[in-house]
Amino acid sequence: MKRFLQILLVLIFSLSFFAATSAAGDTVRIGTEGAYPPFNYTDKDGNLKGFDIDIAKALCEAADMECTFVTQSWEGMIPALLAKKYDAIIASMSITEERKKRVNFTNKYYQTPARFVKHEDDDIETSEESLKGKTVGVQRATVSANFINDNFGDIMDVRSYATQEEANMDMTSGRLDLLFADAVVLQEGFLDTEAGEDYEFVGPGYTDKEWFGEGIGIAVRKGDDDLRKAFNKAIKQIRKDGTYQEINDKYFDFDVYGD
Amino acid sequence: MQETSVVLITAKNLGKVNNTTEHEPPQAAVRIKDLYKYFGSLQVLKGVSLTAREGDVIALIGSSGSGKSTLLRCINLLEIPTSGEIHVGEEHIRLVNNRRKQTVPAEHRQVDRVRTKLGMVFQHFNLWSHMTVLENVIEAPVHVLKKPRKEERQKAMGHLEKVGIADRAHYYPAHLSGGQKQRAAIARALAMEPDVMLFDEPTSALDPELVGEVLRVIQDIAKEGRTMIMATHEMGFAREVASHVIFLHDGIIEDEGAPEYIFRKPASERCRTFLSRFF
Amino acid sequence: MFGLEGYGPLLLQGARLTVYVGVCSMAIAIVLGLIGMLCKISASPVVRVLADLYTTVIRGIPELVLILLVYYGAPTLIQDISAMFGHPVYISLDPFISGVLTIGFIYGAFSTEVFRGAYLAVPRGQVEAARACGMSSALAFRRILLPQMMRFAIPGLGNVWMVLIKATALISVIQLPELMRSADIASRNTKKPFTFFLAASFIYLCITIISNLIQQWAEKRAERGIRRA
Amino acid sequence: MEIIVENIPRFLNAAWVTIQITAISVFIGFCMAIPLSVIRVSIRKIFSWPVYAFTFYFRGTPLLVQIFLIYYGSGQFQEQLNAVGLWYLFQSPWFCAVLSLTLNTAAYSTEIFRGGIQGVPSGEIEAARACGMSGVLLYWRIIIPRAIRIAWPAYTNEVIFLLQASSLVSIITVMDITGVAGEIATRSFAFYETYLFAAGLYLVIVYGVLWLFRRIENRLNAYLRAESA
Repeated sequence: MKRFLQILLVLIFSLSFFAATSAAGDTVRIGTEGAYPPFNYTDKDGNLKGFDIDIAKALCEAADMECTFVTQSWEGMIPALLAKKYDAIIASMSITEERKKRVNFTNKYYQTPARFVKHEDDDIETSEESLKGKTVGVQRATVSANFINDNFGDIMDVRSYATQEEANMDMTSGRLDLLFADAVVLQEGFLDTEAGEDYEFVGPGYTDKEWFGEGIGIAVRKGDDDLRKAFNKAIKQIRKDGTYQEINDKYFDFDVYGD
Repeated sequence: MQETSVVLITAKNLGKVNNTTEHEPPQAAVRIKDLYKYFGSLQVLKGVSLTAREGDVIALIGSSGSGKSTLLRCINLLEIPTSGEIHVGEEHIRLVNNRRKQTVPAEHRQVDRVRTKLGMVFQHFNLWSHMTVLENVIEAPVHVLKKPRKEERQKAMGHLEKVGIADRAHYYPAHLSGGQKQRAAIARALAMEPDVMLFDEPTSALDPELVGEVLRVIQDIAKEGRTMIMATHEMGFAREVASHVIFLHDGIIEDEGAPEYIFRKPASERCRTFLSRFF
Repeated sequence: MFGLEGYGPLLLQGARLTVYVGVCSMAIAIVLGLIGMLCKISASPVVRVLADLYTTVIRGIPELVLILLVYYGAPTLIQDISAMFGHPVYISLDPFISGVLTIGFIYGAFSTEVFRGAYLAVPRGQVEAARACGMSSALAFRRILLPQMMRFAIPGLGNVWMVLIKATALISVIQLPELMRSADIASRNTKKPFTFFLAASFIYLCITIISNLIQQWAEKRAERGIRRA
Repeated sequence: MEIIVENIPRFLNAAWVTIQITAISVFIGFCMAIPLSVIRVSIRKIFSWPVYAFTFYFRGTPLLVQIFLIYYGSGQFQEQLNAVGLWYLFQSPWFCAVLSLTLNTAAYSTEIFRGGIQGVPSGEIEAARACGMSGVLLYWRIIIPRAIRIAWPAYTNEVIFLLQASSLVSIITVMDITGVAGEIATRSFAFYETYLFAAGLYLVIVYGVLWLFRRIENRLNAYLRAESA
């Protein structure tokens, strides 16, 4: 019986270490979510697509690195990075103080404000009395969710979804009065689609540094400074040589980099 | 087979018969005619006829598998006979064939009504195990006959007194001995104030030392002049208490008559062989 | 079924992964169940208490919480503990491994009870007779007890499998592209959640029906074994 | 650790949501299961078949699929539901959660009570018939009370399962224990602390419910207890 236990323990540990070590190598593994259109999403063949993915590929090429992608649920993004499941996160992650305690970020590779979306027939303003009692959908563990919880959590009914797409789905089915998320995500992933054609932005774009940080960056483990520097250099390079513009134009008709 | 219309000449019944003849012939409480019962291809009853007049105590004897229980269970329609007639009191229980050619009662209400007039005591007691003895006794009067609970409780205590287990009224069946269980079951049957009591081998599931207490109770009830039909293996008891004895063999009434006749010099050879095992 | 706007193959792929995950978890559950049973009948009270703790605690916590705990919590826990000793160890569990381990671990507790029941159903004289022939306890377990136990355990294990295969749907919350997750992806992309979740539910139903048939067959086989013996 | 202490009020609120959702589903499910189980044992196939189909579907597919089917799936029929005025209900994740849990437990309980009904000793039913009981009266006074007592241990298990399964409603934004734990964990990165605390909370509730149901069982089974008089 003791032997049984030993075998089992060895089995469990070998499995977990196998998981940890199998992917280690010279290639750079990039973690992304794959459920955040248009920045990253999965098509019907299971392939990853989107702005983040194209940017990641361009960066890898510019930095002359071999890259592979690993998908990961949003909530586990940072823990999995720390656990060396991949080496960098390119998944539209905002650079925030909270996250900086755990990981390091590159410079931003784009920056967009967060905004509310409402149905065009609804008469909602972003004043406190107008928002009172309304339901708003956000994606769990995002800067937008933190912002809403901290600023409107006591007057609004906040519903947290695992993915932005589920929140969008519930908006069209009428369960939500408002959505709150990154403006581009809402524009491309919702308002520009058939499902979102009766909806519109309302109120200003929010960019408070306290919640939204300095834009969207690439997260790497603390100590991986070489990788961070390589990415920073690559971002500069693709900005300069027009690759960034090319990708930008493929997805957006405005400059997503911000100022 | 002939119908039982024999005058019953036991000392006990003598007075009664004389009594009733002064007015009109005693009413048939239960009358059965040409009863057949098949279980699939197995023929259990092959044309049985029987009449129980008011006050009769009929004992059904015969070896296991002779059809005693089935006959008894046909009377209150726990088994549906394949063919034949059943009269209980004034009522003729109507049977019809359904689409699958099975015999079924024409009217279920009638069956329920008739059953309230027939008190049944089972071999295995069949007390409702989730109710106390008292609850068992008042259950049917209160919920079937819609009688007031309070009155029934008092009456039930009377019945339990009679069967000698009033002190066990608030026990659950699981805590009673076999004899006490069967006496409780008898009280339950009495509570319906039935016209006829049916006993399906009431003592054969009991330990020998418990048989006596149950038989005494049944005997007391018989003395009250209640109509009873009882399948039994207790020959001494049948001889002493019954007014009429029917010997069943292989689904047929082989012999019948007053206990003196059956137990002294039965015409049927089979009956004699059967009885020789007991005496 | 296959006209699901091109997502049919994705669903079927998911179904394959579901069955694969189910079989792997079941294997772990059976091994853990046997170990758990041996612990429960062990002579050492400490071992017995540990085994009791395993079954009572695991059966009292929702599967979803355990899956989240293992997937998100275990790596950070190990990190923090190892950091206390000065050498932070980073491990990562991919959804497949942590899902299979968690489900296997949970249903190991249920199998333990199944095996314990089966153990109690085998007459004591059987093992005594084996020991009387000079068999070691390990040998008697392997040759006498285990084969007889399996007969009693099959129906119970069948039930564990039925619950387990449905529980694998929970692994979708940690992004393993099994059937449920595939249906989720398809329904989001097409905005037809009802269609795809209904389709997925019918695939689960098929798996259930087939499992049922296999269980009946296995039980019959086990019965036949008895008669032959 | 401070994170847990800070959030204890939120956790207690969430525990109340978990208990509330489970209790309501168990209650309605029980009320549905009793008549359904009676229909299920009906000889007439026209009546028993739909019930069988219902229990087969809800027992054969994962609860997660059922929840998604009802919550996201209903969105696909928003207009039709709106037309009959039901959308108001389906709009609420709380309602969808309770609806799916109710249907799920009703299906499992129906089969459990069916087993109970079939386990009522035939002699007791005969005795009732011999007293002239039939139909509703026979079921209401004799068969169902007995069947519930027979099925109670199995039913207790079902309630415990449902309590744990209620953790799935967190996936459709209901803030039960698992939902709150998820939110606190992802924001603070204190994964194992929060999930372990949530697991502990479930353990307490599960064994509390178990204790309650054992007491009810003792009450119901008074007729089997040794007499202390």
